[in-house]
Amino acid sequence: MSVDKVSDAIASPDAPQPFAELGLKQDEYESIRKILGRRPTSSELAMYSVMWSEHCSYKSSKVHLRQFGTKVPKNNSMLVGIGENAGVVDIGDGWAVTFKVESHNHPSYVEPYQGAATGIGGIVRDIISMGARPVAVMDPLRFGDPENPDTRRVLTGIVSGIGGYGNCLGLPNIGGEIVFDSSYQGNPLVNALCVGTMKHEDIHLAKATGLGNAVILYGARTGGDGIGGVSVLASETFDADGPAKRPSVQVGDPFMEKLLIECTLEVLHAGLVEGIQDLGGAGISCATSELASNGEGGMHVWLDRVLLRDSTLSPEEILMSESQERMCAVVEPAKIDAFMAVCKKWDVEAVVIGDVNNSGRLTVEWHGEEIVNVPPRSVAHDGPVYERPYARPDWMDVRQASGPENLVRPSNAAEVRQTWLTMTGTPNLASKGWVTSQYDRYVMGNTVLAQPEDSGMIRVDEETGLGVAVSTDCNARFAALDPYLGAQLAFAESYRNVAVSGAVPLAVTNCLNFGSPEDPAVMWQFEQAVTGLADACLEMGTPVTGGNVSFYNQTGDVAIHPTPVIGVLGVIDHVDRRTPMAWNEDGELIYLLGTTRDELAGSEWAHAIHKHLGGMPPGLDLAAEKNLAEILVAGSRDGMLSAAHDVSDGGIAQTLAEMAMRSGIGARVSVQDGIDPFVWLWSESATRAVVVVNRNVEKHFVAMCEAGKFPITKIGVVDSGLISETGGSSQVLVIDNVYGETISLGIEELRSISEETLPRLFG
Amino acid sequence: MATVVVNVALKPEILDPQGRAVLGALGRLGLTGVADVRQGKQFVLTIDGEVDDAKLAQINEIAATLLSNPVIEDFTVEVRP
Amino acid sequence: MATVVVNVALKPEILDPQGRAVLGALGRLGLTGVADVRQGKQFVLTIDGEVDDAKLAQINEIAATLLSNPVIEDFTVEVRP
Amino acid sequence: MTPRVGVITFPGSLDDKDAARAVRLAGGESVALWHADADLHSVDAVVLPGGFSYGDYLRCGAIAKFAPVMEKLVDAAKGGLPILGICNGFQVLTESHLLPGALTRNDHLHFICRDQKLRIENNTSVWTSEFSIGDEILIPLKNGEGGYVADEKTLDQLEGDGLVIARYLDVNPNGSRRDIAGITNERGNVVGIMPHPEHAVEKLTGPTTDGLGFFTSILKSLVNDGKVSV
Ligand SMILES: Nc1ncnc2c1ncn2[C@@H]1O[C@H](COP(=O)(O)OP(=O)(O)O)[C@@H](O)[C@H]1O
Ligand SMILES: [Mg+2]
Repeated sequence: MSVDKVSDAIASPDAPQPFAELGLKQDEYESIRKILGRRPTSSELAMYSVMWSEHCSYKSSKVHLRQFGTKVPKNNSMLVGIGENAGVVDIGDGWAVTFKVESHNHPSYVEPYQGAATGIGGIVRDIISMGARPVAVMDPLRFGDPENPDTRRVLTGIVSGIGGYGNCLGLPNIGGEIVFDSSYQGNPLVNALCVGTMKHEDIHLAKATGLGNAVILYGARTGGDGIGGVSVLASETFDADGPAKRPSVQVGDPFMEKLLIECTLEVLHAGLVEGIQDLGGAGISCATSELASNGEGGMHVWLDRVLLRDSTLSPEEILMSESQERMCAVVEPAKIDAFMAVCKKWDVEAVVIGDVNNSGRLTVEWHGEEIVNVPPRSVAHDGPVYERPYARPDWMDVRQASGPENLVRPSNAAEVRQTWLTMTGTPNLASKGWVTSQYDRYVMGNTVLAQPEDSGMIRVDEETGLGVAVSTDCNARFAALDPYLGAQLAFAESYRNVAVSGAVPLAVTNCLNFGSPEDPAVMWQFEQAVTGLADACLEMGTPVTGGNVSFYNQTGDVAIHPTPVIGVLGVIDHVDRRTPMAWNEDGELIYLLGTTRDELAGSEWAHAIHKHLGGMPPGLDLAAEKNLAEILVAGSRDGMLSAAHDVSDGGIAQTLAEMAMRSGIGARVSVQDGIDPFVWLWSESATRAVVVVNRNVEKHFVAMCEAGKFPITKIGVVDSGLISETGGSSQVLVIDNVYGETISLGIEELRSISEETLPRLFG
Repeated sequence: MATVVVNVALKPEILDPQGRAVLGALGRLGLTGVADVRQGKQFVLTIDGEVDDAKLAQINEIAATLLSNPVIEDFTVEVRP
Repeated sequence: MATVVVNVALKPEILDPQGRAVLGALGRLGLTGVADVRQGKQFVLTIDGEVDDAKLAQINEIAATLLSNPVIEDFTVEVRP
Repeated sequence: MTPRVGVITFPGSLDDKDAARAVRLAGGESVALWHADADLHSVDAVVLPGGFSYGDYLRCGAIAKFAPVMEKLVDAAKGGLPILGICNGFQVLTESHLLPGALTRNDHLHFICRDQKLRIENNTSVWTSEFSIGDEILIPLKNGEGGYVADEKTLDQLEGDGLVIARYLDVNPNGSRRDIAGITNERGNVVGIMPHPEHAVEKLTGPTTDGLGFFTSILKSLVNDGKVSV
């Protein structure tokens, strides 16, 4: 088969082209013809089709995501913002941190192990390409009904894939989420977050500058796997009866990625690199066009020099291949030898595939013939932009009107106790230890907090103790009830989780998982969620530094719950003063910060006990949220808090149970007066935390809260000497004032209920 | 008693990091002229009684769903009497 | 071009947790009468040119030292023309 | 002169920095050794760190044993050089036949990361001399192929000669025969252990500081041997 050259395209302007099969719309194809002044060659068509896919071009989301750029809070810490591979923030002492979350949802349904593994691989390369050393990963996950047999296939594969790749790379897994909801049955969510650290001077950008500089492709060889993979995959919906199309999935090689990390950091630190870009979705098409588009000149590529795993690949396939573990660097000619020597040391293959010129064009040559000649911006940055119609669907009225008020609630002490035991074992609230024990959290020796703590915390500088904390959160049921508020609540929870650990929230990343943007109802959810998040970030002073959009998460025409996963990064000047979640010793006092209202719509209780979803999500007062965070950080800074844990899924009952199980020591707590005990225990009102203080700082702490006009209530005391009324277990959580009675829960009993669920389902 | 051997191998177009690692090691150990190494899995099933057509069909089905993932792997089933 | 297949299996006396897990799953999938399952590895080497005795000896040596661990595993080598 | 403890980095080693940190915290000097460099740079002891050398795709430690530095190390071991293999390092030591037995896939088939209780069973090796027999320690364990196996005769011999240096307590996390977590050779200079003492050297990042004992043991042993002084 002969190659379609630029000269052929000029000579045969009317040759039919399979643009629709490649996912391009008629008008998109026409605009490519207009840009080029001729029909594209087949290689050009391949490039445009992958780069203009939803996944790479953000064509449906762009108009809304602009809000993150227009509503930027005053915040001096942002060094690199949206648009680069990942945002970078200043954390002081010359240190910078980059973090980003990305989705790998569709591939993970088709091939759970490899889909999830390559999800980790992809996000890690984004972080390296900024010049940072990756230091931790997190994995927010969503699965379907835990009792559905397919969930077992999906979950066990995804979890082993994340562990298999991350453990082998040597990155501690410091947190994540595991949520079950049948809306994810045919469409699990695998979001992967990576954090990297670097000195300011090490920040690198994806930019091809410097006339005559070489473009070097290094890492794994290019193969035929994943052709059209991520981008086409991520843009297509699965049929209701399962994955009818089974496009080829990429296989990850974490060992190669580990070599790539070490090799890349070594060439960067040796000053051998002018610009750098990872290869993810859209492979060489993406890397070359983005590098060229961000630079000021042009680029020429000799495509036949690319090292191949399969010699039969056509140039179109090479351009589109999404083979993993590859990177692209722009290097001055005088430094090529030194660059190659570092690659050799790490056993990484590298080859010069192109150079930077001043043509203003991206040209690609194949055995002496020109097969691509395009303006790089038109491929990389000036793709189509859609103003897709959006409208609040009518069913929102019904949904919001059918609140949880009429659901049967426990109304006496015995029922409360039984509800407590049931709730402790629901798949969403149960211990995630069975999963997280498959992840290495110790490697690198800088993990200060990891699961099941509220946020993961990493020591950045061993000398000074400077560190960062990260949390990811999203209650998608809230977003389903009100996407604007739901996104804000997700952000608030993540923000709070960072503050609870003693760190100052600094910056935000997000992974916006939604259904089809072609559905106006989904588009409305998306628009609302983005607006909600942008407004909240503006008010709280934490900029969005990057993120990812994943559309088409639906089975047939049923979309997943809108799931805007929000990651917040915070900084802590000395990790020694981190606040752990569990109380320590007898006599410590337990306080509740915040106000509990009858807010059970979208709660875990409504979901788990009644399979109910309706009403309005909890209200949110962002000023109060900020106030709470300041109290939590000040409490840590002044050494007043021995523990703190936020209140979210499962309410105060779950928070207390988690603290007790983590600590192993009993406590006596009393339900607040003036509120229904059931509501107090299981409502999911926002902006609350349970904190533990020592008697000697009690006055001081309470005074601080009162001065800040933040509601604080003493609710209990840590006590290892309590005795269960039912005998048995040695350490107990005793709850007074439950409809006039006292209940007690053995901590061992709670623990065994909590720890039994996941192994029973998936072990 | 019969023995059924199911061999599962990555499809030829799929990257095989394990085979690649072995290939690299072979070179270092001085075995030259090896063009490629692929690493697969072998399941040896010991079956009570005879393997009739129905049983074989069942084993083929299991090889296609449990023992391999058709998205990335091929398999063969062989009955050894 | 010749193909050499090296099969590596755990020695019979060594516990094979992977085989055991497959055995359990087979039962759940309704395949009855399976007495045992053992999971091994299969290496398929593509060799340029011919495999003469010297080369075969070298491959046997590599199978014994690199591809298998004699403490826990047995292997077989088979040349396919 | 401070004792110099080498830490070998193979491609895919992950806990090399941690091992070096542990050496430093115990008061030694850590020296980075490179797999491709057939030179031990006259260090006084060597740590083979955890990780996935060469991806561990074939068998854990199987490819690493052919690294140029290993040939030197095997000779040095026979000459009495103290060597500690942690996790993947332990696997490299068994693959290299410096220690008997083998490490196999965990019986539950999962990678497992947990805080593991151990009982110290031998304090005559140079890496455990600071412990007392019967000490119970808590250090991280993280592996996918940590099940220690050997034939009955070898196991009996290990027991009979007191060469088991640590045993799992409460939970056997991977199906290891006779709950073996670590062993030593007869001379007591080569020790392999599956759990990670180097991850338990700082209160801030580890469950305890119980792991330090391995590193203080070797430094003390070196000083007592007159190999180095402090
Ligand atoms: N997939 C996962 N990977 C790693 N850690 C996880 C994962 N899922 C949950 N966790 C951890 O388990 C703990 C409890 O999770 P969750 O209840 O969602 O926390 P929170 O409500 O505080 O955000 C957290 O420390 C979280 O990071
Ligand atoms: Mg929390």
